[in-house]
Amino acid sequence: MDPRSTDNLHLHEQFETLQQQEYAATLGMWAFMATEFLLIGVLFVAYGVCRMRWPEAFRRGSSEMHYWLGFFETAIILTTSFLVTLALRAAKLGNNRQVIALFATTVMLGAGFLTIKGTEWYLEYGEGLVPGYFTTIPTKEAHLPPDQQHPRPVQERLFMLFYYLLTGTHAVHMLIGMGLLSTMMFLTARGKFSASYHTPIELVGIYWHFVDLVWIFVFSSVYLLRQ
Amino acid sequence: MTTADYIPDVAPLPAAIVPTNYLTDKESLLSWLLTTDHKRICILYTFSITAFFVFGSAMAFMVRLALLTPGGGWVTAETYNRLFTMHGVIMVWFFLIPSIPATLGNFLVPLMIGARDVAFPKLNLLSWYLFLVGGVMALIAMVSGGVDTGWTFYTPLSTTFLNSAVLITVIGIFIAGFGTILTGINFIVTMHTMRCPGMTWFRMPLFLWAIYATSVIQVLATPVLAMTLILVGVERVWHVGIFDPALGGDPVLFQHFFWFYSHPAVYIMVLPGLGVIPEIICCFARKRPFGYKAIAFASMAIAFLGFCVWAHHMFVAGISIYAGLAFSWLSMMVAVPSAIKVFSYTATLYKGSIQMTAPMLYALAFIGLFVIGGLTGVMLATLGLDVHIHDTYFVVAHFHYIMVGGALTAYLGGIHYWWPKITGRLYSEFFAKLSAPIIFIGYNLTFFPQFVLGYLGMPRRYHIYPPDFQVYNVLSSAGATILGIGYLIPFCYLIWSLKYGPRAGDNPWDATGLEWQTPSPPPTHNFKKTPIVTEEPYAYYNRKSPIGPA
Amino acid sequence: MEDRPLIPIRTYVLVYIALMLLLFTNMAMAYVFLGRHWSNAISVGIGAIQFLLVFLFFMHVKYYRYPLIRLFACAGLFWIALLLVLTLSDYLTRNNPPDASPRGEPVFLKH
Amino acid sequence: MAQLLPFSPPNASSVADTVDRVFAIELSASIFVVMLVAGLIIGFSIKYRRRSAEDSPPRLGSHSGLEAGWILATFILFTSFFLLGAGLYVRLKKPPESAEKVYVVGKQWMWKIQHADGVKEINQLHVPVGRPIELVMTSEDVIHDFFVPAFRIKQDVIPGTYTSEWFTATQPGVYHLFCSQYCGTDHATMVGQVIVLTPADYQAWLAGLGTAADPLEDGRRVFKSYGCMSCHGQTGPTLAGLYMSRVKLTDGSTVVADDDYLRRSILDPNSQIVAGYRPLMPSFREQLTPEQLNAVVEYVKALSTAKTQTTQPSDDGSLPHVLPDVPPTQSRPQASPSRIEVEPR
Repeated sequence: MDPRSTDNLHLHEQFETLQQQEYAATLGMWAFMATEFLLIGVLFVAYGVCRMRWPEAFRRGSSEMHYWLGFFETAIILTTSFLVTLALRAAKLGNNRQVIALFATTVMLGAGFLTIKGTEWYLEYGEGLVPGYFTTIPTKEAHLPPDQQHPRPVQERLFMLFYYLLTGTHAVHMLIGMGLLSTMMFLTARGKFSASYHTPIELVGIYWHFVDLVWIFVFSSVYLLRQ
Repeated sequence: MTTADYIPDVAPLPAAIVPTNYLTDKESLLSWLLTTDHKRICILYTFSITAFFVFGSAMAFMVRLALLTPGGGWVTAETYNRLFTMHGVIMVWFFLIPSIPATLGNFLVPLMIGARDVAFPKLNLLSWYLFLVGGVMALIAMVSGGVDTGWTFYTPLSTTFLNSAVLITVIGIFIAGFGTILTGINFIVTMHTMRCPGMTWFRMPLFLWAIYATSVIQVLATPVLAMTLILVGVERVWHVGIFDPALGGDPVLFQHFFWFYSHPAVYIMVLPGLGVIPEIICCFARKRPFGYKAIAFASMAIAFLGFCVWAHHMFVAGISIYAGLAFSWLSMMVAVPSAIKVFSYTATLYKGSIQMTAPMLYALAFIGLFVIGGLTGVMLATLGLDVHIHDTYFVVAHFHYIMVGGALTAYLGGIHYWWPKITGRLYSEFFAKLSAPIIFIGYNLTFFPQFVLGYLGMPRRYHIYPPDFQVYNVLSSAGATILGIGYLIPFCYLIWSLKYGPRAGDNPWDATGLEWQTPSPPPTHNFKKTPIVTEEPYAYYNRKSPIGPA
Repeated sequence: MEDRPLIPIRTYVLVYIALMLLLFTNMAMAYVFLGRHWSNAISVGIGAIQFLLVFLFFMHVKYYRYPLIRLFACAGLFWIALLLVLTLSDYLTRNNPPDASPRGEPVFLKH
Repeated sequence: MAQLLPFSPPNASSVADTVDRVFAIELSASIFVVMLVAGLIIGFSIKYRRRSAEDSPPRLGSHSGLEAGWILATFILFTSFFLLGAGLYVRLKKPPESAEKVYVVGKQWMWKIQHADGVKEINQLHVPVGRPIELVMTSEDVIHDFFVPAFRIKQDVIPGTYTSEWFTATQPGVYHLFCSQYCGTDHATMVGQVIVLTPADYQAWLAGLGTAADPLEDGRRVFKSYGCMSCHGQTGPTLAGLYMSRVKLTDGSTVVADDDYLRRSILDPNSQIVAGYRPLMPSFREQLTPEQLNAVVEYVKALSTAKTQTTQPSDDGSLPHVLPDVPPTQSRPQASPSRIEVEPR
């Protein structure tokens, strides 16, 4: 009996069995994760090399971070990672309602994370920390005549550039993650997944955990290296 | 040379009842543009990279014309810089990197492992569209002012001191990079999960080992290029300084990241070529490859060691002595697997029954030229010598020997070898055997004088040069014209064979390998019944040696 | 879904608590002055432990039945390490004169 | 024939012969391997050409002895190539102590060269035969590359940092100077000449330059215009006898006040503050061009080696014009005696 006919409609025509398709999907996702790790990894290597070249200026940059806001963000993102893991377990057991609930809270917490991130960026803009076009004069000296202002040294602007690159890339990946979670919620609500077939949920879970991993290193290497 | 007219095993079927195949299944334009059939995606890729190859070689020819005279009056400095930059960008990212993996690889990987299609067919189509969007953006950049940073985009030149269309090119290559990543992921997962029963790893053809190693490099190197080019884009737009020394950055850091991608990228270009050659040699020498396991593991060794050698591009760029010593030795070590491959291919010919068809001519030419390219690479990796010959025409000659003598010759050999399977037609052996020597002579006349130019000290990317280098430049430009004509001939008779070529049977060369067990051109689902593999690869010992279209 | 078994909730909760505790200690470290190199090492170390916890338990890399998936998972990390180590092999052993614009602390291999 | 079709640039420096020998060894080994492989291919193709359809080649697979043999052979061959090149590279990267410093500044599409004794040249470098010359190079804009094929030397010139290369010319003559790192539109016009003269011609050339311009004139002008003496004359750390002395910094470490120390204190004074002084000195990074910086460094070196009994610097912040004892071609001021007591180790 040709195995293809008995399997349900989820089996794509180029695979023999559902198990082979699921194994291929997981392998493919992890290969893609390797490229994502490398994509963000290059930023961390550049940050590490530049920090090694200018330790003093980068320390001054780190000490200007709002690390309490960072703390709340990290707490939120660790919680969302926990919730997504529970959702994956629920999907494996097949109770879709729990999956939808957990994904919904994750998306809301993610939105919370991004609002805190937005306030942080706004505060830094106010303090004149944004490199490039914007003024690099600390706010407390903004009213002084030009010759008494001394703008931030070039290396601190480089630190702020890395800060914006890392947090900006992370924010973009978080938005993509939240988009994927919402589509998964929508598809689960439509009853597309069951205990025997929920590979897309697995893959979205892997992606969200990747976003969480990136933030862990951003927080501990950019915010907390203050001494 | 009497060309025995070829008597196909089975008389050509009347056109009426020819079984439908992947070309004649659905013929609407939309069926081609939205296809998820790996064979059709191969055809799409073949047309697009041939177009880019024509673009790239036109620019190369203009560069050679400009170098005929020391005064370089034919083009101004700006045009010359834009010409060699676009020649580099187009040839590297839009011809050589996709040339064998995306065309022959796409067509043959599922066929050789007995699968119906690649693991992610939709992603396969997406990778072609990403490649196309990237290519179009590069052409837009060329039209809107061109890029004159060299294909290496060295900073701070590319970020602060040039106002050419660098940003569009950078984004174009970024997008095309993701196309390469998707192809890489596709092949890795396909080869791991979709091999037919009996097809163990050591029963796979050596072409698949090479494609697997290439895919590993594609997946693990391209993201680093993507982020590095994004950083260049960020620096151009917001004038911030990771690589700009005036703003605290370090230009050598860019070179580290760029070459971390670009050296493995040159192995993306040559490894598939190293995979095509054993297929052709074993078929036309009717023998098993000498040291199958050695060749297979050499491919993987090249893939890994290729990531540890990049700083041999930077020996004079101000890196420390210790880093220079470390990278020089590692570069020597990456040459050892290539040497193993060359000796194994040569040893395969021993006691064989060699038939000199066109693919065999290209394969043997490949071995000779690849040895010269490899050994000059070892000279460049020698620290003391590199100080003198770095960034001169010696380097230009070295990498053209590997890319044009190696990758392009293997690509032509592969196209000729699998042409009957892809199109179901036989090309004309006479013209094929006529064009191969012309290409070989024109090629050597173009690039061998450049070795001498390099040792004489003529730097790269010069539109005017001191008169005492002129003799070699004129020789090289003469060779370029012969090479240009040489490349036109296959272009003509292959297209001609599409309509007037005799019909090829399932296995015109009587070769082993699953791809020869389906009708050619194969049906859309490759195999009527999933094949079972029982014998080892290249089992030519229990087959006759047909005269075939000698 | 045989490529990894079902894991009890208890494990997940334990890992979550461990992550939060590590976060608090990381924050506390900001107030303890241990000298630059020590405090940097500790905070990045805590980050690495959190990274491993999430990577091994939440992403189930520890529980996958097929070793190939684990290999793919670690490939990306290994390659970043390769890039970092070989790039630093140049920066840490560079001893040409500090550049015109200041380079901060001298490189540790000063001749 | 050699003149009509030269195969290698003239050997004009002490390392040129070694580089050519290494190249000859590797070239001959490569020719041997290429001939071997090509010969085998052609030989096998003729000897084992297909004679009839009935040929059935033997079931040869592999021969591990042969494989191990050529793996080992290539490994040993390539490692010996590595050792050949490594010694030469280290020698190329370590300038001899007695090398005379020449400051080179690469600017988009020209070379500005300044000798230690103040002689300035554009796109030309006059050097005496037989004396080791160390080129201390930086760039004002993009990465260039100082390449003299006849001396077999090449070194990238990177903006924002100093790179150096050295040579000892052995053959008088005029040799090409190229920029071999692509640096923009007129990269090809950034060429020049290195003119190697016998010592007598070199002196004649130096004399022929008209009044030997006071080598420190630039340095003094910049020194005065920025009023360095206003601090270094009274409250700031004194400059007399500073060059090559050991200076104790606020963070307890002690550094030798060599060229790099002087350059760094001018550009980023806060990174190394002399013990017992407050960080008052502003950074001159934006104000000084590389030539001015080199000139000031030379002037401070001349200041610190002037006789200790020089009169108190005049109030306008510049030392009296009379500095007879600094002959223009003095190669390198001797290290002045250590100024502070040796620290207990």
